[in-house]
Amino acid sequence: MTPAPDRLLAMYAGMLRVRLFEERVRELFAGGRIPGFLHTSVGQEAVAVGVCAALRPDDYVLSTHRGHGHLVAKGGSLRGLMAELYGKANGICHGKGGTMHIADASVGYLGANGVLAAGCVLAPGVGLSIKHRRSGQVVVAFFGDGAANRGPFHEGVNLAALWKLPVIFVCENNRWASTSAHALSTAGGSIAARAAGYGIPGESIDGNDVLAVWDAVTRAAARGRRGDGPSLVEAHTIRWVGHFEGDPQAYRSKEEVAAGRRTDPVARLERLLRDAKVLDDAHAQRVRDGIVAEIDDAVAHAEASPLPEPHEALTDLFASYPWRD
Amino acid sequence: MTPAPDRLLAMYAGMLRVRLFEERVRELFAGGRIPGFLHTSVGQEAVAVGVCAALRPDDYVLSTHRGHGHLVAKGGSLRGLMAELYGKANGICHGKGGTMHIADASVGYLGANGVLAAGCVLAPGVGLSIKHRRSGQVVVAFFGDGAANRGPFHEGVNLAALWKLPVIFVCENNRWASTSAHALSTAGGSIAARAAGYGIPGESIDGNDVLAVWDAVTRAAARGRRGDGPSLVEAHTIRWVGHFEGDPQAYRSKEEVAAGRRTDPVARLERLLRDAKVLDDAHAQRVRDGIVAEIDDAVAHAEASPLPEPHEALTDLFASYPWRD
Amino acid sequence: MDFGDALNKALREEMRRDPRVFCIGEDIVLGVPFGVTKGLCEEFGPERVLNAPISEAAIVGSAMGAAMTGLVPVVDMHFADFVTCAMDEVANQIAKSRYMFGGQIDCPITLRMPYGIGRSGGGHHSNSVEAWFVNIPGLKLCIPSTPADAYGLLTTAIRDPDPVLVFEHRGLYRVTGEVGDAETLVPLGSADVKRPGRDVTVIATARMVHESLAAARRLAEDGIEVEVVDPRSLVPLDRATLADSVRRTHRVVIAEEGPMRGSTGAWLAWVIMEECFDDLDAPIARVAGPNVPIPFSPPLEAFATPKAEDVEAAVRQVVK
Amino acid sequence: MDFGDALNKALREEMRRDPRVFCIGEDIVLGVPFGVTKGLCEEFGPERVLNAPISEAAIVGSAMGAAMTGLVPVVDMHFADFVTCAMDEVANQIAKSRYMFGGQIDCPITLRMPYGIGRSGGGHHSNSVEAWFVNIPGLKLCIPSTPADAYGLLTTAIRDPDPVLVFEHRGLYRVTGEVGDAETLVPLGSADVKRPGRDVTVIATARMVHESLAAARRLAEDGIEVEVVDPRSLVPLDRATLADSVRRTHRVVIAEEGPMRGSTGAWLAWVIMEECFDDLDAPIARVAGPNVPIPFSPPLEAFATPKAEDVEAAVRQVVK
Ligand SMILES: Cc1ncc(C[n+]2csc(CCOP(=O)(O)OP(=O)(O)O)c2C)c(N)n1
Ligand SMILES: Cc1ncc(C[n+]2csc(CCOP(=O)(O)OP(=O)(O)O)c2C)c(N)n1
Ligand SMILES: [Mg+2]
Ligand SMILES: [Mg+2]
Repeated sequence: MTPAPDRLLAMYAGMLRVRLFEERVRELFAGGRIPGFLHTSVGQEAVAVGVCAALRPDDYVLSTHRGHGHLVAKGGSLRGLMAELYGKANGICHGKGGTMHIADASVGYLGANGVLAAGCVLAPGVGLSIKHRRSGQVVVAFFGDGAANRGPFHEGVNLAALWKLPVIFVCENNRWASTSAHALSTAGGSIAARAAGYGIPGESIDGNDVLAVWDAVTRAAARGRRGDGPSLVEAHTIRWVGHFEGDPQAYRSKEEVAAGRRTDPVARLERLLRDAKVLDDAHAQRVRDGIVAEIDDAVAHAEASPLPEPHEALTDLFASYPWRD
Repeated sequence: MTPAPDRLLAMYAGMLRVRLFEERVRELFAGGRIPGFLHTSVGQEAVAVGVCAALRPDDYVLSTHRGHGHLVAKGGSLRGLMAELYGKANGICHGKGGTMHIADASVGYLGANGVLAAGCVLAPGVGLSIKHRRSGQVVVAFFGDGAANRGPFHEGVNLAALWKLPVIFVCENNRWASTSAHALSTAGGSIAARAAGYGIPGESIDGNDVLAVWDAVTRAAARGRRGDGPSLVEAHTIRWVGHFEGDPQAYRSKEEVAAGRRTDPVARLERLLRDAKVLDDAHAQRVRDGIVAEIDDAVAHAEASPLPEPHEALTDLFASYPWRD
Repeated sequence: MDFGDALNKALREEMRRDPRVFCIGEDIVLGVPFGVTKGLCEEFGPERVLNAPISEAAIVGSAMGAAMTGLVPVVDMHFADFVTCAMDEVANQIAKSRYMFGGQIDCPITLRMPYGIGRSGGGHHSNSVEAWFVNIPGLKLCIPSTPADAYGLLTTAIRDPDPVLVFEHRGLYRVTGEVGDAETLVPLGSADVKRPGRDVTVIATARMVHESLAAARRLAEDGIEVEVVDPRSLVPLDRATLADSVRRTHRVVIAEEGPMRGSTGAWLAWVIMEECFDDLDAPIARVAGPNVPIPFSPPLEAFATPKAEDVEAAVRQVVK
Repeated sequence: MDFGDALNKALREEMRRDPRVFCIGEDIVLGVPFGVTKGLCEEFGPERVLNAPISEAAIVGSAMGAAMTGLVPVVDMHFADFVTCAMDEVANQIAKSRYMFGGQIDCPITLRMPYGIGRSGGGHHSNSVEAWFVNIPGLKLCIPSTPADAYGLLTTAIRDPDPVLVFEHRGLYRVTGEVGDAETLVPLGSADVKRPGRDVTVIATARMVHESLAAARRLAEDGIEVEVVDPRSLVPLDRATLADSVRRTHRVVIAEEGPMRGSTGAWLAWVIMEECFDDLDAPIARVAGPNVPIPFSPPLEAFATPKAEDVEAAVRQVVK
């Protein structure tokens, strides 16, 4: 199945938005404007966008330490996100979360996570509440190839499969977990293959092909909404940049990244759209200009926003507040 | 492959020893002689004995909350074990461990465990030390069908497979985890099938057939000693008794247990031995009498032994001792 | 009504009152091993009384996922000892999410934590771990000693919009007492004077409340009047009631079951120091377990179990 | 030599001395993120410097399996925050096995715990969790503040036949100082007076030792002489050195980075009360973090970070 041209264009714009956003964030970090331990998703845009394009606006996403792209793709406000990355008072989390712990409930983005694979066990519970409300939603749990080796992956997949919960486990396999190669972390080599042990579909796909991602997740979402239970999608992709900003990347060759760049998911869809005459130079420029303007606006907003007052560190802990302790 | 008659006889005696030991323990518990939360392995003898018969004396075993049978089968002293179950000062753990936390280092029995699946992550480390010492040993990690749903199963199997460690993961699938049926806990239904996801052999066997267990573990041990890595063996068996002593077993039918008893692994091997003329009435009686005498001796020893002095609660915590804290 | 039944009553009433409330845990349909959840599945069905596989991380984690999206889970930890198997979910996820997310998402979870020494449970089924959670910002924590408090606190915990851990001493499940018919809630942060007395304040939790009351009865025979104060919730803590008592008695004993070192008792001693340093006529005395795991054998286990006579001895020391 | 290099030196020397010693953890071959294990793989090979998958339970658990059967593992927890993912292995397995097994099996494990606030790490990469482990019998725990202590304590920890947790504040890795050439071990249970003074005793750990020294310098200008005592190991604790100082100064401030409630500082306050109640001329003051997770934004993070000025204010309060 191929989506209609306008949806393809939306995916193209979506990937470009993630790409340009992350590149701007990298610059801002390098320029000392953004604090924290920063992990960006440059090169992995097709996964974030392919997944979110296959979801309804009210579907949920549980994200990772490398989560900006997921939030941008899910439709989160760039202003809220950028201000949060800056640690500003009007960031979406009032500056308390930052890059690794951001959430945007308004678009169903239930949180980045500084603990790997944490989302894998939260997801079945989101599935339970979806079932309870009979809302027909689904929830996506993103996790990396490295994170797949943690216990919560096993417990979460088993529980979701057992109770036929509407969960889509999406592994972003970018071949590396920080300095550790996928092949040296994952016995058997395939994460998708582990699905069989739980009696659920497990698919290994080209995560640099946004249509392949969209297709797999569309089917997984339909399955979830039908009440047939979870799916596991392993999307192979490449992280173009360091594990974190500042990573000297001594563990991998320059050629690997160069090869990765040749599979650029944004350029790939752009070629397809141009070949199909859906996109031309002028149109592409308009799309890009629009996105750049959005990002400029988000940056200007973040720059202009105040930092939180120090004592605001004491708010937001509990819903029933205040009390002395 | 079938073992020689003397080995078959040893397995027969081994299973009978476990059976009679556990039945005596149940009586003693009912009579108030043994304290604690007691889980016995009546009906599951073929797994303990089949596994241990395939091991060398210096191989290691990591056990579970239902571990008496494993220790008896591994050759642990009945006196030390029984005195420990009584909580006596000369129990193998000086009364500190008891039924769920007993160990006997002298026979490589590295501990029962009150935490389910805990052994699954200890095992790879034992494998590491075996590899370091080039000793050619293997280590068995026992765990139940219920425990297989915990994260450490996943992490331990992955690590052992990745590093080709000499570990044998033995799942005692007795269909129940306390009140919870296997089918309602384990997505996909098969624990053995999960091995494929890690690229290691996973075998589902009749755990009431001591020879099938022996055979599977003999092959797994050979594989481990060769340096080819771990194996997973799922042994299907039946727990004849309650989950713990005192369990009213409201969750299962009397017929299920009755059917289980018809697959009695001890009677089954006895029949085979009798058919092969390796065992006759007189011989069988001698074997039984010998075991009963051993158990009587262990009970007499335990009964006669002193309880620990209360303040001995303060010893054994650290190797470098004492210090005020 | 016994303590276990009081908890069952709280669960049943809250599940009737609010369809979002559900229970999840191991063996809870039959209510094994302590009977607290017995009969709930018959009334509310298996969709609201979820027997989970042995997957503590997924049980606690999925409770959080459900809580973040509109449900109100009550988790049965089976034994509090096994919270170790879901420690990240409690300490890093449940405790922190509302704060890190700037208050966007509530996390109304109740974690029922059956804990404590008894009947030779041994090293993996006997521990007092509440001190760890007192040290984790973002969690509320209560610890009832009577059926009425068990009922009142569990009800409050379930209705609270934040995560609350309820420590239920497993030696108390069969203790009986009055439980009001109407909703007799016990708010978090309200200590209770279980026995008034003018000479010494004994601050005690859970089982140690009963041991302290027994000690108080014996001491009364010698004319020593002990006031037994039960904080009932540790987070938030009712400092005012504790301090008020100490300002009257000027002498303090703190009694808990967990190990002496780095425990809640040590922290409560600090709180008393902070509130009432100048009111103290004698050093605070503490009753707690020795710094060892809980041993199996009855005489060893008894040695590791703080009892009425330990409280009595401590009181005699502070009034000397 | 800096703190990180001192730790590296200890690891290197112990691995040379004892072929049973090995390191295990995530990304330790390249020594990411703090560089402590850098270069070890080049010298000792990948069989003794094990880059593990992201499997904290299996990393810590397998360290224990190896320790039980003859090896001497040193685990790199990456960030102490993630010990939550191996909590059962630490709290129920490593801490308890020797005791439960009646002393049959030793467990010589070192857990290196990089911890602490800094550089907007946020809620999952900044926590002080040492209080939990002080409360778990069966674990030893040390917490160096200088390169020399880091070297001396880590060496001692590796040689110790019991499990030892070494809390390494990640803000200290680039702090420099003298490290003896020969083996200058620091025994567990020996506190160190980092600065002598007659007026107030400040008991501080890790980064707070440096903050306290800075405060002491400022206070000296006003004629207030602060004695800074670093316990260096929390279990065992050198009560004698702490008490000795307090008996001279009669005034105490306890400074730590973790949250105020139920922390090691609260427990240390209790210890001082127990040892020196009658020597105290003023209530003990405490400096610690507020009871919230660690926020991301720099001004919020700074607010949550106890600093020299907080120590200074606390000292001024107790000398008032
Ligand atoms: C439980 C846990 N362990 C370790 C870390 C430290 N850490 C952060 S990212 C990372 C690598 C993650 O690899 P992967 O899951 O493949 O995701 P990627 O970074 O490649 O997107 C590690 C080890 C962590 N955050 N959480
Ligand atoms: C981590 C953990 N969770 C829960 C328990 C409580 N518990 C003890 S035995 C048991 C059932 C175990 O089932 P299984 O693994 O199949 O072993 P079996 O009892 O059938 O031998 C449970 C839930 C425990 N001991 N440890
Ligand atoms: Mg990766
Ligand atoms: Mg079972």
